[in-house]
Amino acid sequence: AGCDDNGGGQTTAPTSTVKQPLKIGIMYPQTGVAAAKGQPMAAGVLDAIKYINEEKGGVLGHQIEVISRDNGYDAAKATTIINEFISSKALLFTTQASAMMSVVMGIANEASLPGFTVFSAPSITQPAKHIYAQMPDYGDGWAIFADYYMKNVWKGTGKPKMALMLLNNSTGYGAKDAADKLAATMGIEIVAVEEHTSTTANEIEALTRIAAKNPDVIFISSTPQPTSIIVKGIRDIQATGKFAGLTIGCGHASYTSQLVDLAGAAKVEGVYGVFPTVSWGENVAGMAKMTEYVNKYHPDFKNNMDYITAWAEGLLIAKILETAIQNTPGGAANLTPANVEKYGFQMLNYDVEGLHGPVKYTPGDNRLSKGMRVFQVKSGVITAISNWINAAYIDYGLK
Amino acid sequence: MSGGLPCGTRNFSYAADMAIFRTKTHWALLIIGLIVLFTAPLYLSVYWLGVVNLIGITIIAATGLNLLTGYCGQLSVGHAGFIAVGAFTSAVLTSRLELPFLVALPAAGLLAGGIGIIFGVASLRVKGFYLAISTIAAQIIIIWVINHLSITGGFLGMSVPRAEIFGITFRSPQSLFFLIMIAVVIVIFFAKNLARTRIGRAFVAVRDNDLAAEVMGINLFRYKLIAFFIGCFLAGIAGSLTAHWIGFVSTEHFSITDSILYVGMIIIGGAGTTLGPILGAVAIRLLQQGVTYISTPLAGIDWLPPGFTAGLAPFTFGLVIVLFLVLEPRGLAHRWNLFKASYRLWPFSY
Amino acid sequence: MTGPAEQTAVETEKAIEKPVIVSLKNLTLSFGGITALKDVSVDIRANEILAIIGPNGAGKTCLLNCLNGFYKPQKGQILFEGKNITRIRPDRAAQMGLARTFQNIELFSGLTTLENAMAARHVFMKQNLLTGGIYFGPAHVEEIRHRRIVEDIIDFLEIEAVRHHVVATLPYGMRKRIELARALALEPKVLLLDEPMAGMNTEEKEDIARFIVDIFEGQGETYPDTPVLRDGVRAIVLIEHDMGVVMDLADRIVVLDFGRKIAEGTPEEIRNNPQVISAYLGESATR
Amino acid sequence: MADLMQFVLTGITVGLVYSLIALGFTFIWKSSSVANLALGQMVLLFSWIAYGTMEQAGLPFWAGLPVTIAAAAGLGWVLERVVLRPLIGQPILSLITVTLGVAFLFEGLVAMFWPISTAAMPDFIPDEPVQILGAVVSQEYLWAAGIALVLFILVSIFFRYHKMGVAMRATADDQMAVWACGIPVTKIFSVSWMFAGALAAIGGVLMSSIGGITHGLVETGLKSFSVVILGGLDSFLGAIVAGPIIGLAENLGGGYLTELTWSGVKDVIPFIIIVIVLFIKPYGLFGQERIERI
Amino acid sequence: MLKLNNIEVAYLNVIRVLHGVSLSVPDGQIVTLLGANGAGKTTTLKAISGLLHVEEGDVTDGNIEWNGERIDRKNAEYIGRLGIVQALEGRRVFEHLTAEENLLVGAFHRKDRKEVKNDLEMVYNYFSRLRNLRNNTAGYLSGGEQQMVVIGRAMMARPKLMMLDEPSLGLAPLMVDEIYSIIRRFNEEQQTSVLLVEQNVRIALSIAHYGYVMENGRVVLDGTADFLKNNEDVKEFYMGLSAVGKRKSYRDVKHYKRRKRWL
Ligand SMILES: Nc1ncnc2c1ncn2[C@@H]1O[C@H](COP(=O)(O)OP(=O)(O)OP(=O)(O)O)[C@@H](O)[C@H]1O
Ligand SMILES: Nc1ncnc2c1ncn2[C@@H]1O[C@H](COP(=O)(O)OP(=O)(O)OP(=O)(O)O)[C@@H](O)[C@H]1O
Ligand SMILES: [Mg+2]
Ligand SMILES: [Mg+2]
Repeated sequence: AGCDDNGGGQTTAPTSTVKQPLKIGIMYPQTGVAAAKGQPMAAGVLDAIKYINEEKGGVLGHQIEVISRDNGYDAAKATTIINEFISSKALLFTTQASAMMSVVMGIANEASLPGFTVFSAPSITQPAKHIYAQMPDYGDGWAIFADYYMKNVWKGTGKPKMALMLLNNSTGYGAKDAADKLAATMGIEIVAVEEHTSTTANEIEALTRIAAKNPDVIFISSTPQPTSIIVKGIRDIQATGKFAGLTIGCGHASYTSQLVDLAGAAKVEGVYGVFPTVSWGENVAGMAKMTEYVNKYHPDFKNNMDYITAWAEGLLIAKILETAIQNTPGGAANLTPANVEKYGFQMLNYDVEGLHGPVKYTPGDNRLSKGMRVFQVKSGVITAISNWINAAYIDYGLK
Repeated sequence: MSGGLPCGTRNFSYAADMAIFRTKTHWALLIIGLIVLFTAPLYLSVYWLGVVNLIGITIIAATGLNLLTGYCGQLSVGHAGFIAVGAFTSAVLTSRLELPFLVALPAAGLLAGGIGIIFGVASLRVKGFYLAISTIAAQIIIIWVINHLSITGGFLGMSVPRAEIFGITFRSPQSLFFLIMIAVVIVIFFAKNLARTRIGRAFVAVRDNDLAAEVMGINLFRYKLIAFFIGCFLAGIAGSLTAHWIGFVSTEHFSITDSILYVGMIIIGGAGTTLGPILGAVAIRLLQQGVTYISTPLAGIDWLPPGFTAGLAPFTFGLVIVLFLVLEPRGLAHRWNLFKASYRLWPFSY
Repeated sequence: MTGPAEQTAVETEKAIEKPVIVSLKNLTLSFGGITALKDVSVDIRANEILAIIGPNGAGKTCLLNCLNGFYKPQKGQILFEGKNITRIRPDRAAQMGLARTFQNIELFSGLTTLENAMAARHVFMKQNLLTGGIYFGPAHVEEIRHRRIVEDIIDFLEIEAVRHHVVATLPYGMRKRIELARALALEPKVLLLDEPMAGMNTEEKEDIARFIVDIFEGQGETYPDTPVLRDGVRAIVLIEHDMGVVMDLADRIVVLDFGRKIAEGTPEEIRNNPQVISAYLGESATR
Repeated sequence: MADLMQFVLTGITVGLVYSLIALGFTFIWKSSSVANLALGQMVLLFSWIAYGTMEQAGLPFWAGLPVTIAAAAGLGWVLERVVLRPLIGQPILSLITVTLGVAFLFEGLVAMFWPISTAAMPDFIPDEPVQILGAVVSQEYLWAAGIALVLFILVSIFFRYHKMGVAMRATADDQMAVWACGIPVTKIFSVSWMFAGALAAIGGVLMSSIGGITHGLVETGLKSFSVVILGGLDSFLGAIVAGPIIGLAENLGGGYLTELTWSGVKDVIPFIIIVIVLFIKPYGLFGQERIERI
Repeated sequence: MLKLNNIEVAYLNVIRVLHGVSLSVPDGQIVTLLGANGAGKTTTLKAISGLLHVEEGDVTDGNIEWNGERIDRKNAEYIGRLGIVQALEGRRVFEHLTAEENLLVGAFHRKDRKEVKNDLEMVYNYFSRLRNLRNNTAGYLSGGEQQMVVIGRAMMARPKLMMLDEPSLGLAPLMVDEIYSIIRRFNEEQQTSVLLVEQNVRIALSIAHYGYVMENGRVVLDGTADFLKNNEDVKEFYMGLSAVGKRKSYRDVKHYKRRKRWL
């Protein structure tokens, strides 16, 4: 006989409401290699749920009961955690990134437990099963940038030549998959594909080879640190007269204020990038509450972009549960994972208080929000230069 | 390898002198131990069962590394790479070629062992820390190759079907528990016997004094390769079990840190003893659990710096390893033997 | 191993001329600039204890190292029972019947006395990964059979008391004996001893001397199941700096100096050879 | 041709940065035969300490650097005192593993005190790249390479001629015999860890002025292991020569082989080279061979 | 003047090795310590030099005095600076250093650079063979040459008391003579006291002024060298001489032993 509180996590204590609590599972890498991302995210989502439970009285009067576990970015741990979610009858679960979701989604799909991951790769939502993506993936990021570039930046004649600088994991290669699929039809010629590690210290060599191909645009799908190295490298080479008139675009994994810090404002000036959430301080409906909470509970994460995504995730969870209760025949009493998916996820229609692209389910497409905006660094500040652009569904033919 | 005999026990034949379990108490303890182990699903929660499964797989891999590093003295810091070979072999065979698990499991071991032999060839001339680095090279090269093969799913990894033997599908944590534990018992039995017979003695001879071993008729190269083969074979088996236990493989899960951790395990447990890798695997995995356990509630404490919990895991981890080694540099198994010795001599302790 | 028929053959050999078992011809060995051996020829004959003496650094150990393949001489030839073994691998040499002890103790320090000797039985065993790992069955039978022989050797060398002790912690003299046990476990045809008595007092030297003589002569039916003890070894090569031991035990002595052979002959001849006196013995030894 | 020049220049300068870190490894190895696997983490921690003194506490560079180096040396001293000294004379594997423990410990400290995980080092080297024969290299690399060479000369002289250096080499050979000469082995260990800490701090500051302070510094530590292996564990000359060789192999190999193989080949080439070189020269290019006598 | 008063030594707090050893080494004299393997000779030397602490051993009772100062609680470094050095048994050279560097390590504590140069010259004068080998890697020297390096290294410290542990081990007879004559010369010329541990009793007593015989951690016999040389027990058990003064043959030993065992 199992007992629930054995995995070493905390469960938020149910308050004195008579209505049964809604149990959900959340796993974040609060320790381990991805802790730097997992910590603000865990803070964000738990703060949002605290807000819902305490200030809004829960979801239609039901408290959300969170089983929050630290997966340490470790496959074995994630496996035990998903089994625990299933055996403790969670209604839905979420993870932070595709790596951990890939590990657990086989078991979750077998158990028909719906869930979503914040950052995702196409292999998670294609083919569509019980797993969803909160936001567009790295392929979508490329597609949105390419589309914007063709429409607004590219002024030359013929096909623009594009080079790809990819991180050697699913983040980097997500962009390549989309480019493989769409570049030809969009009228872009991919002239070079280069791979780097997350810890690279120098990419002059790859850039030198790219320079020989005279690209018009370079797309970097990576994280801030390598991206800063690459951008600095590009600037160095430009000093020799190569790379004249080059446009630089970045995927959303790297396009944060950290990039500006690391590379130096002068070097990233003019660099384009895409991003799926709003920034701190933007005038949207949800900003005030979120700012209040972050100041109160996690002032260190003020200005952290991952906190925003995760706060939005908390709102989204509440909305899914609310939608499910409203639409399930028999209401809350009949909530099962299957019903949450059928009546919660698939009937969802929500603007996430403006914090990121609006969410609406389209049959066969398990991405919840599909939009990103394009930004550019102007006088050292990352500035939005477009509205939400929705990425079309790209069929990668995965089975 | 003289086992622990209570005071006053004597052996009257070589066969009896060589047995592992020599007294009725030994046998009783063994049987009780096995019963406690195999009824674990009855009293352990799903979560802890998962932890036990993980410990089981870790023991298999650590036992392999112990044969290679602990017994034969060939320091390998690329063990996770060989585990990856096993995991991906099994994944590819069962999911792409749809071969049965019972074919994929040994095949995973054999391929990992085979690749182990290739890198083991380096050990012909290279020793000690030099060898350690060339095994790191092995890991890096292996992972790079797997990442760029299309059959393995590249950077995305691939999902793995459930293990199936004679129509039984191992899906639930409970059924996987039995699969893994049976493998663990077989592997420990095998390793113990290997260690106390011809090949094990040759391993230790190579470790303790390779020059003398060679002059005493032991073919160094052959035995180093055997050690690489068997060490990596067990890594492959552990990899295959991991793949079918998790249901998904990705190169991200086989990092240098893991390789390093395996070395840490056998040292903390006690290299060159059968018990060492078992104690080491249990200690390290439980420590990981413990750290997770305390860090989650600590994350709720607002006045701690936000990085506190993230740092706590590696910090505690490092601290424990350092303390272990400073206090017991020869490993837990050594401490256990001292304990046994005092029990054996009891009540005459001198 | 050796049947009764062969045993009588050994006996008759003793009676008549002593045939050559190992013959080293014109060996030259150098390391970079240092020439350790220069054109050295030595014959090792059946039924003799051959002593090799010479100043430090004369190349005595190098000679043994060449003999069992640890060093590869640049020039020259080594014949063992007629076969050319000049650049043989050390482990092959051991399998052919050349076992030795070492100048500085070279035991397998993590193994017990028993296991050290059993490790040397390795060459006679047939277990593989599978049978060894399964143990019950052929491996078990084999282990017991070899254990008997090793126990005989342990009994003979009077080291029963430390049978199960890990050798690293044992006293010096004891470890020297265990080295001897390990060499015997290889059932050598020719036993090579490199300074077996260095660092011992007279009493301990006497013990070792007794073992050497007993090994050489064979113990007959005291150890019927252990051929190497029953029949003895065919020849012993002894490197030693204690002239008392050398003069008493050796049948023949070869003297090396600066990598060259400077003399060869019976103890009596060597004792009075002026070249040997000036290069090696010094005045005090002749007193 | 211009490309070749670029690959060569980048290879050599980047390689010298690896050498810089590798010197710290060799220092410890030569004085105590301890393989310091915590090297990368030391570099990381000391970089953060530099960040703490210069960016967070606001010290100017000329004051911040000495403070950092002093702190690093102090930490090296503590490390030797608390962790390594109790293990003198224990099996070598235990010594290696304890440095692994230290590695985890340092990573934990970094995560606790600097949870931001990446940061930029304050600028103290001019930004403009330098052009040499049509190839371009940023000044940060030139500085790092130059300092690596200077440090190399200093430590080589120290070990060859200074009596402390000679005693350190003796200690690596036989601690017991050094004790018997009445030489304080413990002091030798303390001093060498303090030096190693200082070297790691200098390396860290230079490295992170190039690519920011990130976990990547740990990986560079890993790469410097391949440098010391290639050069020979106990040879400073080896470290200083092997670094550029690895750098060149990466850049030339990446430059001309990527088209023929898979991308990312640049990152495995050093390791392929190591395996091959070790096969031909098991003790690296300049390493001392083990004295094998029986 | 070194004095050991009734010292007891235990390793790891449990293994008692010395049970009350007393001896003294007067200034400028050569004193030899004889005894079977495992008698505790090396342990006695380590107790004096402070190396015992490194091996988890301790002087549990009694005391050691050097010119009236108690040194049994002091560490090896301090004792080394007092001028007491020990040459370990088994030719422990620093293998990867050259012969000359080995010698210089011996002079680590000395500040007088000029004098060190002179002493180097002195050592090369004693061991003329080393002069040519000064730049050779010590690990490749022959056994005798390594022994010279070890003794030379001890001399380089300009010790007041030099403790030598089995300097004749594994040396050729001629070399033994040579090294011993050098030890005697050094003792006479530099007035350095020498504490000498030996298995080769004949040669040790030939240069020593005084000797102690140890057995199982106790001193069982002591006296002047001449006294010991003529002692019947010493002759019989340590020099292998029979009552008549002639050496028994090692071949005969066998039968003698056998008989002894059956009786
Ligand atoms: N591996 C080696 N590399 C270089 N030189 C060596 C090597 N082995 C031996 N030598 C040299 O060869 C010579 C002969 O050495 P060897 O060990 O045979 O002497 P030995 O006669 O056994 O002397 P001892 O009585 O001192 O043992 C010595 O000068 C020694 O330095
Ligand atoms: N570090 C140690 N730990 C435990 N026991 C030890 C240690 N060192 C020596 N002994 C034991 O102390 C006893 C005396 O050893 P010691 O080395 O002093 O003898 P010795 O007279 O020098 O002998 P030898 O002639 O063999 O050198 C031996 O029984 C030995 O086993
Ligand atoms: Mg020799
Ligand atoms: Mg001694």
